[in-house]
Amino acid sequence: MVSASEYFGNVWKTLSTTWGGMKITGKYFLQKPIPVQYPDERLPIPDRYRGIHYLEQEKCINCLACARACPIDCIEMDAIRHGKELEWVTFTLDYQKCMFCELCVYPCPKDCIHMGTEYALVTYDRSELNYDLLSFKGMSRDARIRKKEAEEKKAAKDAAKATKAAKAAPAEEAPAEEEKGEEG
Amino acid sequence: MEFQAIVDRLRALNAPGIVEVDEPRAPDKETKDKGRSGRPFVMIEPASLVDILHLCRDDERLQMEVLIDITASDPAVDDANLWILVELLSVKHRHRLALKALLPKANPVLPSATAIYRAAQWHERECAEMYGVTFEGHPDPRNILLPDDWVGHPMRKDYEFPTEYHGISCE
Amino acid sequence: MTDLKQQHTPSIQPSSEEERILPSGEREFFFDVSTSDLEINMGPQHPATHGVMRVLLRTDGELVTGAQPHLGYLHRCAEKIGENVEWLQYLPYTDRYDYLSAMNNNLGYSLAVESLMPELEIPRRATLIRTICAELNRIASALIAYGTYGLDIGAFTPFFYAFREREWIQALFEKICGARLTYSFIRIGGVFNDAPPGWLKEVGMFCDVFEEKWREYYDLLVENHLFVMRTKDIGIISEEMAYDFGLTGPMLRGSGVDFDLRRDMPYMDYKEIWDAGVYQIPLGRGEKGTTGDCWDRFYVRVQEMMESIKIVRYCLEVIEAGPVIGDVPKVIKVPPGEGYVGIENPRGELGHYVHSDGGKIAVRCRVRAPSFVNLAVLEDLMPGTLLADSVAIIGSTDIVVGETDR
Amino acid sequence: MSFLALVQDTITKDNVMGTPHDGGNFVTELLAKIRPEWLPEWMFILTAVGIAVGFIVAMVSVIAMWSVWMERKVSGHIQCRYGPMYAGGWHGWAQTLADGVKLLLKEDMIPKGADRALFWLAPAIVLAGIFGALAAMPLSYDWYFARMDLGVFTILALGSTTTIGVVMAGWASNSKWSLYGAMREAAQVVAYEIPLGVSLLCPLMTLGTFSLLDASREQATLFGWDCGMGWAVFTNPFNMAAFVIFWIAALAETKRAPFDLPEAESELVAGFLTEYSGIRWSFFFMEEYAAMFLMSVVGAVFFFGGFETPLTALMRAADLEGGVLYNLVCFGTLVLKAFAGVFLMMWLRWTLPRVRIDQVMTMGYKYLTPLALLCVLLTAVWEYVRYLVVG
Repeated sequence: MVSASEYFGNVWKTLSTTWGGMKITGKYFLQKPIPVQYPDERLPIPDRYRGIHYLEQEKCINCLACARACPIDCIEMDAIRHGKELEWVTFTLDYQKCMFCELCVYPCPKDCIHMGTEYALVTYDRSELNYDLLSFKGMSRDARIRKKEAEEKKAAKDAAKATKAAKAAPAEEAPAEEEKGEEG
Repeated sequence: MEFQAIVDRLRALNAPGIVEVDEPRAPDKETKDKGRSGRPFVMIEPASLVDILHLCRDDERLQMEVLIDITASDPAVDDANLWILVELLSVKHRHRLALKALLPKANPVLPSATAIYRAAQWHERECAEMYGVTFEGHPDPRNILLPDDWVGHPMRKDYEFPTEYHGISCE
Repeated sequence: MTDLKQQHTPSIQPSSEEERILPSGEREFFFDVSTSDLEINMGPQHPATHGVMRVLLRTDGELVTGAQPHLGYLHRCAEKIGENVEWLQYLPYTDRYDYLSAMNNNLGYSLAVESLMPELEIPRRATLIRTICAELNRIASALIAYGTYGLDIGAFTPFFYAFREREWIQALFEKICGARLTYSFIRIGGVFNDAPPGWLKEVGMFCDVFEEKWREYYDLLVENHLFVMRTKDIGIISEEMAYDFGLTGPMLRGSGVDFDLRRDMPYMDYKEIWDAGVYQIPLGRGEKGTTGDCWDRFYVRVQEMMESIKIVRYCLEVIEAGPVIGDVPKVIKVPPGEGYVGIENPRGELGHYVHSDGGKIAVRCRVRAPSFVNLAVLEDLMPGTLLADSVAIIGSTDIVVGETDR
Repeated sequence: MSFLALVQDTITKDNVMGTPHDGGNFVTELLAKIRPEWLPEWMFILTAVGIAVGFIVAMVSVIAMWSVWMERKVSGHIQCRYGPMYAGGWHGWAQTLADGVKLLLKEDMIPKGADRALFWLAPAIVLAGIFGALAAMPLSYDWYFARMDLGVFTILALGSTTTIGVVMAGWASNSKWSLYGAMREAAQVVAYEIPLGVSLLCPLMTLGTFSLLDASREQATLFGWDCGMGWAVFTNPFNMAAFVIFWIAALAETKRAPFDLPEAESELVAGFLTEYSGIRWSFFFMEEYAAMFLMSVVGAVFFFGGFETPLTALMRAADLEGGVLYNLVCFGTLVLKAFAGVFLMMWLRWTLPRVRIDQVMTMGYKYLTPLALLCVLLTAVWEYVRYLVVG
């Protein structure tokens, strides 16, 4: 049983607090909405935004510091050193794995990997999320020809060595072939 | 109360099964001891865990009303023991106590603390599925986070990851 | 609680046709209707389970007679990962168990690791920025709790108002660390970045605006009579029950227990802030119903927002220029040791037990998740309530499933 | 021919309930003017029926489409956001159209365990009820489908048949959540029919008629002065209280928040709608919005003057009564008042939390019903005193 005061108190409380709430919602109904209409207008992105990485490739020395710092090993990098020049084989970042923690940015000795302000990662295929961060291969044409010649020479030498080794001991054949495969 | 006072109190109450006190120590170069940092523990016998918990909860000067955590740790693959870690909190006296017990991996059986703290129920279920510790007298010894048919105890250091689960390849 | 099947007792025992002869000599037939309780699967995809949690409900009409939470749908092996990655590399993973209060998780983990590194000194500015971020994140988390609780009860609009302010907090975090949800900002030894210019001033502006808006939240939902009727005297957790289930945080304070790790076991600079008399600990006092009911817990969370604002304001006053990170190497090697540090997460005591053998990788990285512990109380709270109350009770525990399952 | 004769009687002599009146259904009246000589009688009747039915169907669709768009905009602006903004250009006016097309094109799914016949029938029954109720709604003083002396009873009776459809839908879905929704709906409607009817008795006593047209006409005069402001809520203070009760009961009848327990999305997933999808699902929504509109019409007619505003009084003074313009103004007035009611329903929905089922019952039986009865008593006293004083 409820007493009469409680009974009418309940009625009064319900109506008054409902009206109190309606005043607030009514106030906002008359105000201008806050959101921005996304594709047409966009909010400014702060400088420190952790979006898709970009690489200052000319500075990079292929030290693997970022790849080692990555908690999920999503950075893969490989380059061939020719004196002072680097020929890049690969520098990919797998955004299927990446969790945008920025841990790869801090250890870089040359301060060359950054997180950009680009954030849209829309693809039709998951494999496209394995981004290539390289903008150029890092060698002039002459250097590439010279390098190719040197490589061919070396490959020929290795092949000769390998055939010699194969003749000498057939058991060692397998590792020799593996070596060749790696260089190729 | 400070840690030392708690230990003294426990000793004064003749708490069963207290082995020693595991306190942090500075590194010593002569004995090539790397030292240990962190917090102090009271080492206890696993069999007397329930009695000590009972004591800790009911003694008016300790009054550990809240069981914060029961968990285990597997220090290394070749270590013969699991470490059982229990964390207690006294809301009234605002102090903590950590207990540690060494439990042989060969036969990890521990009495369940569910009767003393209901909070132990889920912690023990998790500990049981992850480390393979059997809690005797647990009212509901099912897996809690893992599926019911999971094989092995994943948090053990010697756990081998399965290559497939119900025909789904996990490689 | 044992298996639901074993407990199953139909409300009316089935029986065959029965013939009785009344004293007057008339014959009376009874056709007892055989009824049984209905078992309903609430979840894993249900709007009220706040993620992927499953509660097996046994109901007799609208009355819930039994409930059993089933976890593990979001289990991501956070603790096992901690044993496989370096100390600093585990930091992004800490963001992900309680994704609504990632700053506090970062903080808890960092403090736990720092407790093993006695030589490490944390600069004062770093500590203050940590405090500001942790408290702002506490507000953001409480805003979610406020909004989603309204949603559970059926009020849609408070959710959007709460998100409006939360967006601002997220924008603030975006400015200081670049992420909106998984910050990885508070790191071992300090914080990653110093606050950008003007950031602290904007935090002050936020505090001013928030105080106004908070009043509206209060009038719109907390004081609303329909809301009060829905939440009072529901899911009552007594003091003893709270102790027994190991509840911490707002769940414990909702039951009227005056305990807050920030004050009672101070970490960082909370002792100084408490001594300065900046904040109070809001407690559930049974203002609308019984102490420890859903309304009390909700009330504590809403009040805590204002206390956090006061702490932030104090930190903004005393903050000075200086370094923001201690002397930490790039690859952290933690001296051997074991430590446990519990901090006051928005949901309770977030404990990290870390065990190092002196190497680059942890031996054990245990997370004592408050949601996991707080959820256990459901089994006892649910029986005897109505179906709609069960939703209110789940909401009032304010769980984050990422944390219960880790 | 007996059925057609009945239909003919219904349309031409408009004596669905009560005594026949002068004048006829406005559709037949309009058609009679352009009826060619050679058209046989039965064809004429069928055409008239077809046009009337088409008109009501179109009305329900337009009301539902406009209300859905309005709901989205109102909720959006209350929640500090815009709501639909793109479809159609100006503030997303065509959003509901686009949604309707999408719903039409969706796969028609019936769960495996469902009772197919009932599952199929439920939306039809829900819609049939609301169509019937809408037919009793006058559009203006001279425009109406059927002039009924007991119009308000017809509307309430036909309007609550939708409950049967909802319960059917919940049962046929073979889902536990749906069943809960259906049971809640049944309990709720039974509880709130009483206060709804009883609270309506207050203005009925004040106005002295059950007919919507007469009720509206009654409210034209305030203290004998034809100013269009003699609304029931002004002439009798207890009618205001009765209106609050009526409104709360109407919210429960139309299962709008805070009484949206049958679908209670945070508790019952979507209640009786859980298993419905596509165009079938949208039928339930059409019903909901049409019912909201209808309840608002009843509220507007019996409490807030129906077609009457000072404007209509002015037009009467200018001797424009009976003309197309006058009827249009009357129609517009009613629609505006009704949509003001719909807006109030939306405003309440986006403000309040949901009520629990036992509180729904408590509120219905323990609060609204006695208070409504009290209102009836006080209104009766007031009216008697007024009769003694004014005469």
